[in-house]
Amino acid sequence: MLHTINKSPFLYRNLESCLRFAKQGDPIMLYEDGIYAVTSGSKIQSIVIEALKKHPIYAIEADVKARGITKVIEGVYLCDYFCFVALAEQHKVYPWF
Amino acid sequence: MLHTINKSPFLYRNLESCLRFAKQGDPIMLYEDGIYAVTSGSKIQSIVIEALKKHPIYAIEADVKARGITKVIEGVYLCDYFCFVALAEQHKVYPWF
Amino acid sequence: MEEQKKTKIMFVMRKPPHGSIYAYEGLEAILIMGAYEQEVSVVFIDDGVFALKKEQDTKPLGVKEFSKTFAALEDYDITNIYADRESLEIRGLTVDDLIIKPKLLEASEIAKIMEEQHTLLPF
Amino acid sequence: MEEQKKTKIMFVMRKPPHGSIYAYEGLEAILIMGAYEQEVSVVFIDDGVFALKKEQDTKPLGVKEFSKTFAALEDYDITNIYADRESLEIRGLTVDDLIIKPKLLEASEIAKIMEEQHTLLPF
Amino acid sequence: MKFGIMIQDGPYNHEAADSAYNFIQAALERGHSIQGIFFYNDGVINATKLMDPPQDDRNISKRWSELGAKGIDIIVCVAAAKRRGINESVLIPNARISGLGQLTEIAIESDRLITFGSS
Amino acid sequence: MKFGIMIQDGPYNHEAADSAYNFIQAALERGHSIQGIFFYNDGVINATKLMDPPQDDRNISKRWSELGAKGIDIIVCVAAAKRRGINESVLIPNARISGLGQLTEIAIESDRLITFGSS
Repeated sequence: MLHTINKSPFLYRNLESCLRFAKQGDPIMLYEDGIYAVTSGSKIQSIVIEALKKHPIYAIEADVKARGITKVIEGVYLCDYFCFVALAEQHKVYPWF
Repeated sequence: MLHTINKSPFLYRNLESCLRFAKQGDPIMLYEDGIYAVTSGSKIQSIVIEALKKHPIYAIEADVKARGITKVIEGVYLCDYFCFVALAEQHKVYPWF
Repeated sequence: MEEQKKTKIMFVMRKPPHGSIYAYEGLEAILIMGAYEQEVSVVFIDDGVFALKKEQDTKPLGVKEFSKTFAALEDYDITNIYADRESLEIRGLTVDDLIIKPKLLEASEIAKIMEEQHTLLPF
Repeated sequence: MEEQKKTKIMFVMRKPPHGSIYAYEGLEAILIMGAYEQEVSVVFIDDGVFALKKEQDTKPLGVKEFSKTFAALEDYDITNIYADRESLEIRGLTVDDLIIKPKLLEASEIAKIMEEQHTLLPF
Repeated sequence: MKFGIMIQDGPYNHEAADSAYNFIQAALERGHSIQGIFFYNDGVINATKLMDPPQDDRNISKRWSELGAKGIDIIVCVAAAKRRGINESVLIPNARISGLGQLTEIAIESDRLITFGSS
Repeated sequence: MKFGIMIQDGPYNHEAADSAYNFIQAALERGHSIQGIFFYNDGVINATKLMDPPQDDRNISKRWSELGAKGIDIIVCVAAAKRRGINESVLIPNARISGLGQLTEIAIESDRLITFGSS
């Protein structure tokens, strides 16, 4: 299953909920304000680094660039909507609003 | 200053933000989904009990009843909109959406 | 044969009632889909479990009370109703606090059932 | 005498840009109020600090880039611009990451300034 | 006391419009006046007269129109309204569309400006 | 592959309508078809033809209407629309108002139903 997250992890707890339900190996797609999770050096960085051990994590590059986030946690794949669609071809999708 | 909170503390971090900025003695008004913070026996109960040492905490009773929350943390005042208005007469108001 | 053709559709209820309309408009969608003779299931996780809280009295608020409609889902042949055990625990609730008795599951079990669905609808 | 009559209005920016319109429509309100010769101030707390992040490039997203407009607030006589030090720290940011140099304050200092306002506008 | 009200969220989808209404009713009953109600962000959707909720539910736009009929200034932000498809042709009676300057004036002339909204 | 799309949030206030549009464009370019776009909850506000954003900004309702002109079924939930003041008189061209049964059919007939929204 592909899990998608579009809310800031600093104001919402959706990322934590997602991680509680996501199965080992399930990909996670960060988009909209969800991409703030990739900010390197932040207080939630450790959660993301831990999550990367179990899940491939993607972030929509257009959303990352729009927000000026240049220091991205290593191991997160920046990608476009073609990649989002490709993942949705392979997986059911559940959005954690 | 009167701080108001209308979001569930289980999905949002607004209560934490509010408590970081609220001054000793500032009243806090819980309304809408913010009232879920008063649920006795929940995992966030300790945060509310700690907050009660520094702040009077109010919750709109109509919102509490609508949600069927019957076990309310001791020390929280259940009140109506007249009480909300009365507090707003005495204090500036900042809403933590 | 007939069974094979049914589509598995799961409503994932994560929002608490009354503060936003998602629980209510989600329920409206459940009721419609229930009439389509598909394999509809409902799972309550996170604040979604609050939608099943007993003793909701919305009269003072002046909005519709709809928790009892969840109790009627069986009449719509929607019998697969689940709730996340840990979501209840975090909120200081037990199944006795709920107007219906959903099947309590661990997150990993819910994840498995979600994976088996054709469609997941978030509310 | 004239000074006494000015109303203290503070915009409290807590939302990040682009995912929702609050930062943008908040800025539109700041610009209008700036023309009314009141004592307008702006404080960035929580995710609001992201609105000031350097190097925002919204072209690939196809939406308006407005962070640079915050740099123009001085032209509107809005010179009281603050940011919460801890909000930056939590997000791994320093003042060097921002397009302007707001005055960095502790939460307690911000609370004190909020208390002095006539009106607080949340965005 | 003079209260100003800003509403930043639409009707029904979130409770903000209900809370604001309950607050205003209580303020009026306590003898206060309402300097103005300003709809901003998605709040502008409160002001459409095309709203047609189920018979057994509250009609939120009617509530605002009725407050307007009592002489309370109901103002819809023009820029926010244009983005969301609200214009004079669908505006409830007893409300007006105007600019953010009106919010400024409410902020200055009210003793308190209270905001109801969401995120 | 056949994708169905549900949109639960209004235009401009949140990014959901933009993300959905970007996803749909990418899906079409990859050779997929779109079984239908269903507007629910505040999503119905996407379908008003009265939307009039600033000249230099995207027009979100036009995007949907253009997808409708290409033959994609654009459906607005009638019950959700009534609450928010959307009816035939303000509906964008190439869209239709219908019931939740249409969402059911999209859910059944699509290989994937993807939802974009907020909270």
